[in-house]
Amino acid sequence: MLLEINDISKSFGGLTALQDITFSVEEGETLGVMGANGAGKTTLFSLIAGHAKLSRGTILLAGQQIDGLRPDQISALGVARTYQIVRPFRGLTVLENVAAGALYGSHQEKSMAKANQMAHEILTDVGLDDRANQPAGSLTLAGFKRLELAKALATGPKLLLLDEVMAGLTPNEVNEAIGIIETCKQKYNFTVIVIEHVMKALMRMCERIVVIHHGEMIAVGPPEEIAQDEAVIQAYLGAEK
Amino acid sequence: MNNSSNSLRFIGIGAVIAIFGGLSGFASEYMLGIGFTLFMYIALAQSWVILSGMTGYISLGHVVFFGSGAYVFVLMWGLVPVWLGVALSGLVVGIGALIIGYPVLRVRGPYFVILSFGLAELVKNLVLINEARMYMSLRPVFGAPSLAQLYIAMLVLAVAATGLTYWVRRSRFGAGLRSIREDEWAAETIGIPVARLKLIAFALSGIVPAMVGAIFIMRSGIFQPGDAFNPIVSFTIVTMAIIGGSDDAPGPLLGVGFLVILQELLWANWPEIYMIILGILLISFVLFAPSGIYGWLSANISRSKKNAA
Amino acid sequence: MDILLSPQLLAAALITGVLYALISLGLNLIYGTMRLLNVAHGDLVMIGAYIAFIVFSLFNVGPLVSMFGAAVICGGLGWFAYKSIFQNLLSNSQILARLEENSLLLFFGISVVVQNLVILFFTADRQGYEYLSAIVEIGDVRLTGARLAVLIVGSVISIAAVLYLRFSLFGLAMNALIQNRDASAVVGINVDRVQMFSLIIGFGITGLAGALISVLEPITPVMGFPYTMSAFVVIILGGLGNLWGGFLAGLLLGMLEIFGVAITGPEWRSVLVYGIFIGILIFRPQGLLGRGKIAR
Amino acid sequence: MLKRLLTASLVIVGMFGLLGPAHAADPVKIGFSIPKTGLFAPAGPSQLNAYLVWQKMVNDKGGLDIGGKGRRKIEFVQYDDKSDPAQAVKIYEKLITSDKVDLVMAPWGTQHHFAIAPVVERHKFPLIGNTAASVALRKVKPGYLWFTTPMMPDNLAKEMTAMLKSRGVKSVAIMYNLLQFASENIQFLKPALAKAGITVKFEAKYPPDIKDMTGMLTKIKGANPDAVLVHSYPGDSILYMNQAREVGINAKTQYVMVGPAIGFFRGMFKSNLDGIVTMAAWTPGLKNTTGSQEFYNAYKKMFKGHEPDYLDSVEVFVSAQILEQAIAKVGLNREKIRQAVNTMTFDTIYGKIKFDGVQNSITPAGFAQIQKGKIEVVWPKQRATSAVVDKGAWAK
Repeated sequence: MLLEINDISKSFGGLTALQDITFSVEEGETLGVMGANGAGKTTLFSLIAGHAKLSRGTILLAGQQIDGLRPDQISALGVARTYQIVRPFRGLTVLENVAAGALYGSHQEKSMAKANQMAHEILTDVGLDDRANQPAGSLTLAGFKRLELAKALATGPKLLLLDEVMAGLTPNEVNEAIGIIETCKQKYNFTVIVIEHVMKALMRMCERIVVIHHGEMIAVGPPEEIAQDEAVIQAYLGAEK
Repeated sequence: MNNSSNSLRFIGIGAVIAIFGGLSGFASEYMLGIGFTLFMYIALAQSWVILSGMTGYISLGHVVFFGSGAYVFVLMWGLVPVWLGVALSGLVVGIGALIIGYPVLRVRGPYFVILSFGLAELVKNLVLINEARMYMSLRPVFGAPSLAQLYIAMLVLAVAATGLTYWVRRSRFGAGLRSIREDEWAAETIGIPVARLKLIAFALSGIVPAMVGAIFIMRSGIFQPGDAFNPIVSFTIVTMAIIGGSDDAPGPLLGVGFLVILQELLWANWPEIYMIILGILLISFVLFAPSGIYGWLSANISRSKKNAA
Repeated sequence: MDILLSPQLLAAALITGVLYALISLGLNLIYGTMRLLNVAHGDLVMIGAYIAFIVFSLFNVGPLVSMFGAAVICGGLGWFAYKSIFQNLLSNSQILARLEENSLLLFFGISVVVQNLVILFFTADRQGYEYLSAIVEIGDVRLTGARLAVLIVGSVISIAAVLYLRFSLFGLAMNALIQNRDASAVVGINVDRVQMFSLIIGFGITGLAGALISVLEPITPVMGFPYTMSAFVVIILGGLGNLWGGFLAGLLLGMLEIFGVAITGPEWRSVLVYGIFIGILIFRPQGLLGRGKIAR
Repeated sequence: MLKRLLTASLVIVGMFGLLGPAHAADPVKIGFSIPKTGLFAPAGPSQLNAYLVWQKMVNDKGGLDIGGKGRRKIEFVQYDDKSDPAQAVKIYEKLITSDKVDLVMAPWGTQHHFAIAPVVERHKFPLIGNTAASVALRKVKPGYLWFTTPMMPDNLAKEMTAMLKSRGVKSVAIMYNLLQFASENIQFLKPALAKAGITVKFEAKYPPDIKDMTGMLTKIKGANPDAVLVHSYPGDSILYMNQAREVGINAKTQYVMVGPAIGFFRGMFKSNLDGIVTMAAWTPGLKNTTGSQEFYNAYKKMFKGHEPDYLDSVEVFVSAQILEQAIAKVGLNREKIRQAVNTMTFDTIYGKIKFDGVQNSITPAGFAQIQKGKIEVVWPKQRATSAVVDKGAWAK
């Protein structure tokens, strides 16, 4: 078991954002997380990545408890995360952005030359290498999304948390993005948890899906099952459509 | 960049340093004085860049290191050999920075800017109280080394600080710092230990200014808290670094070189209005070269390269 | 420690606090709406003081009248500064990218020019004049007329300004700008106009404060800098862009300073002021009354 | 005002070369630094103005008497030291090595004197100091520097104690600024008071950026001492003057160290200053002095009716008189000037002055009191132009 989420809860002030969530992720699996806006998906990622403190429960990565660690420590253990609202280092070049991931993260690469080499390779994987020396701030939205992915990949993750990397992309770009993620997954051998609003993508990519509604987990299972699940249809699809 | 041009560059830099060093033998006192000021501000601005240029934590209180170094040094004056005293003042202040750095660096943006200023004022007032208790509000420093020696010492610090900035800018450490500047949260996400890196940068950025402060009071011949912790020094450092532009070693060199030489020309020739001219220049800089001299130069060079191609 | 209960001390604390509040108000407006680090802020205090001094020397008219003139002139300087520099500046993306650094440098340059122009025309010699020096007794409290005037005028102006900016339409627009620059343009606020008026009002109030201060200390070209820094301390404590918070922080700082000094001893005055300032920031990095995160 | 504007405009125009400075035939070039900007800028004019008055007075006589062999006019070479001692060092190096001035005069303030001491010594330029006072100055190697000030903290303490004793003062309250000169005074004052059996009922020190003294003054009022001794600088002196009246400090002896001797200060407080004792040892009518009334008149004429600073301007003029008399005796040879300053007795507006080592060995430290709007020297008695009187109730 790569990741075990044991009965975690999170509240901000008096508001409960997540309650009694329990699930686990197998090594090599691609797990989807779905739920309406404000359901608590991003909070879940923040808890795993260490940006927010748990109110209750534990999180284990490969058997090691990681809740309570700092984000950089969790990253060093092999958890990488992308942001729904991209956070590139705008003042650095595209290459520097990605190399920073390789220098820290779980690689902790000490040599600048090797880090740059790794960064070039990953940029080639995501199709951004021709822009390596441009300032990151000059990219398009699709470019930012790819950069976000490249930065996360460069840290050498065992577990990659993808937060709506496809939101705002055209259908063509979505297809490309799925292709890139799948190729990289093969090549670098990591596990994925993906939050996505683009339903089709989720269905295509994931082996299992977790559904969160108002901070509670209401279903977990393969995509086909989830699509048939009464509670999900009622709570989620029903609410949205 | 191939190897031969690299070694050529090193020979060039070595030659420039050697020429500046050699000047101490025969340049006039006045010229050495200008050189001393030039090196002093190069060392200070380079150190400022390590913290503020790299991490974006703009320090408006860098005089705190300068003044503390001077104070530590003057306390040891006559008790330890001069140059050991200079080194020790750097060490003591560096350790002090490590201690206060952690809480201070939790504060960001404009809050940090004013916090850093307040920190310098706080330390100044503590020193002031301490000195007044001992009735030592003014300590003369008699028997300092000659100007030529101080000039060389300052040259060494300027070279060291420039080298440090150059190295940091190209190191893994620097990559971490610059990521922090761009987005501290995202930097932490990719595994950069932000608190630790900021702390190291803070301490590194304080050591050279402390030693500069120690050497400075041998030049001014006197230690007084009000002079040693003068906020104008902080403002001057920031001004020079920003005018230079960039988070790399050439920026401060350009900014300091330009401003120090300009000031010398101005005050000697137009003593009545040189400050006004200087102020107008600062304003014009923001309006016409907002990325600093280095940024302006690189933009123009790349443009002319494009035109040539 | 019955001295702590003395109404005289309370009055002194209020005067100090009101001065802090009044002087920081303009800076807060300018920082809040435009994110400009105005390190020339104190020089407007200085200009206001010189205006009051000149008017008194030439026409024998006191600062309670000339302060309005100082407000108009300094407001005019604000207008001029906006039209000549900031209007273009705030639409230049290259400058906006490094706005904090660039505005610091810019205002530092302005400060140098202004101070040295004043030195050139008036020399750096200290100036001063006698005005409302008689003691006024109110109950157990005895104040010079001038200090009483500072207390009254200062409170009225700063409270009025805070209320106006809280409830008027213009104030709402300004508040929106302070909260979120991009969004306020989208909802149809004339950002350009609001910025211009912020600068005019901010400069004007500060000039007025300078006229009031002219009877309390030597008037010199370099008198402004300490005010710049204490104004920054106040608005940081109150939370940048939070006018009400700034007002309270000014009063609070005045109280802490006067009563703190009465308890610990005057030598600790500055250690206390900066120590408390740093302490609060370390525990509340967004200021005492600051809201969550700083919008940029 | 208009004249000042005009001068300023002329300066600007002159800068651009439309108006060159007039060159007199072969003048004596004398250089110095002045804090025109920075922290001490407000103190600069007291010094610069006295230099300018001296220059005008001498040049109006046809110039400096050069050892009895004719007269040469004075030309000043002056630079702004930005209130920075290191800049002052650079300026004196430039004056001596690059501007090739004939002589140098003093910069402003104690720390600048310390700073430039090695420069003048290295280049063997004699320099008569002024506006510098600290017992530490006596540690400066004798040779090329002399200090004219009578206001050395230990002497002040002695005279202060004597004055208080003569007035039957049994108890005092002391307040002082943390800066050098003020706190150094206390270092010597406290033992002197103890020796004289005067009790210190209250003591407080405060930082230079103090904003309010109400707390201290309330405590002093409660202690009800015979005398209040405030060792302050102009800014904090104003705080005292305002708030002591508010709180109602009514001691018969109130000493405010720096401020009351400066013109602007008297303009701010007028009749409320009556009875305040301050640090000054000169007044135009001082007996057994040389040139006092002439200096006073020339100053007022040159600066539109403004009075000189009775402390700094006077001391500066004294240093200029000493230099002038030494040159009149031996000419411009700097080594001879040095010997002359070491051995001669000078006639100044302070009276006779002779140096013992680096310090003025004749003029005693003294105090003045504002009496009916005029500054009268009241201590020591043998120099007094008037007797010390009790400070009455505050005027308003």
